[in-house]
Amino acid sequence: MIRLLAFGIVKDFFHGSALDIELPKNPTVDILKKELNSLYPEMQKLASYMIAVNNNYASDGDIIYPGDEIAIIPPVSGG
Amino acid sequence: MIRLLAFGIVKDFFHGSALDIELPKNPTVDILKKELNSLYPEMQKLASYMIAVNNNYASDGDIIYPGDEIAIIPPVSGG
Amino acid sequence: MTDVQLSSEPLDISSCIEKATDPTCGGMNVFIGTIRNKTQNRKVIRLEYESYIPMAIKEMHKIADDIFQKWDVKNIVIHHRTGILKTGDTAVVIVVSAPHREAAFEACRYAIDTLKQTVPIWKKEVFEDGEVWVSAHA
Amino acid sequence: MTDVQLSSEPLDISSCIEKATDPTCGGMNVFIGTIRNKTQNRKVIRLEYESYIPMAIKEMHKIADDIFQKWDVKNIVIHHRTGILKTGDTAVVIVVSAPHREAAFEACRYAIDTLKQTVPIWKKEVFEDGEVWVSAHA
Repeated sequence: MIRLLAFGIVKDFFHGSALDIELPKNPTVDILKKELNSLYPEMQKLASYMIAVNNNYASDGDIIYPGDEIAIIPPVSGG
Repeated sequence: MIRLLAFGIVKDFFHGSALDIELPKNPTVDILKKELNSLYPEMQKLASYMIAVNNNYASDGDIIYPGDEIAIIPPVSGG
Repeated sequence: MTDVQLSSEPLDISSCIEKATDPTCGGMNVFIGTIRNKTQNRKVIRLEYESYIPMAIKEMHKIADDIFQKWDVKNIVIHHRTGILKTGDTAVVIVVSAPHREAAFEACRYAIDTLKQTVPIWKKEVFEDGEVWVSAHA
Repeated sequence: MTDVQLSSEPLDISSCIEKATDPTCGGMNVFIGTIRNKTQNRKVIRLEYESYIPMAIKEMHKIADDIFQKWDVKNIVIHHRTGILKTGDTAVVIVVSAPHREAAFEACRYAIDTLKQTVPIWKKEVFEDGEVWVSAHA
């Protein structure tokens, strides 16, 4: 079970600010994204989105370990 | 007789903030500059200098008429 | 010196400027981002800013660190507002002071351009007839 | 809106910013030029600024008029100090507000770069061991 933090429009997709999903043990970011896109097809309509692991932008090949803080980062719009 | 207003380092050359000089009737700016360079050779050691006529930068060919306000503008250094 | 803040209170521009004031610096550049009354001709009622705070702070520090690598800059202040903002409210203040003005201008421009690309802050524009998460969709 | 001033009193940065604040403007860029404590490693005791006032005002207005021609900018404030200034004193404040930030940055940079080339203001740097009219000689 992995807890995903949601922000911005992703909170609307998740109907909340966090979501727990089941994934294989120590998945890559890429595996998480595929699962997410399949559970929430709206994700694919975003201009883009990133996964943050422990407050850093992660690459597709990065592995997610138990205890990591995972956040879904839709296109940012600060300023 | 033409009154020249002096600013910055030119006040040091003129030993004052204004100078009256004799010039032919309705001289060009170029004639004024030549006379100035000859009376005050220090002028030629400046990085450059401009003549302002009635608060506008003048070109060498511009004619100076009686009553015009003439100023000597050494390199500016505002800011 | 780096000073980075996210704040739900109104930003204090004068205090940001004061923090970056430095007798070794001849030039200071300030960017102030303000809520406009219109976006693409639709009247904005309010904006709602939210942030992933720990990561946003980290990304703002990264911007400052990058600037110190790239330019001869002495002080960087980045304050960003969160919560509900209205027309005329200040969303972001960035101040960069440097010995020479060129670096201050370039670094300040880099800071706001990069902030808008990397810092996890999101705004929702609320209009009379609807609302939209800015930039979410292509 | 254009507001151009030469002043022998200390400049008020907050008031300059306030004058350029405008609900149609999303971006404001501010340049603040301050007296540094050193020039080429010589300690500056004070600076003396003088100006050919009517022409300086005219040239500052020309800068503003040029900016309005070149960029989509709404408000320009240029305040320049005259008289005796010490380390840390503000010599010039330029504020440009625009619907979009790119124009504000570019116009503000243009304003200070052009001011330093065209506006008849002169400064004399006074050191412990002498004084010099800045930029007078090549």
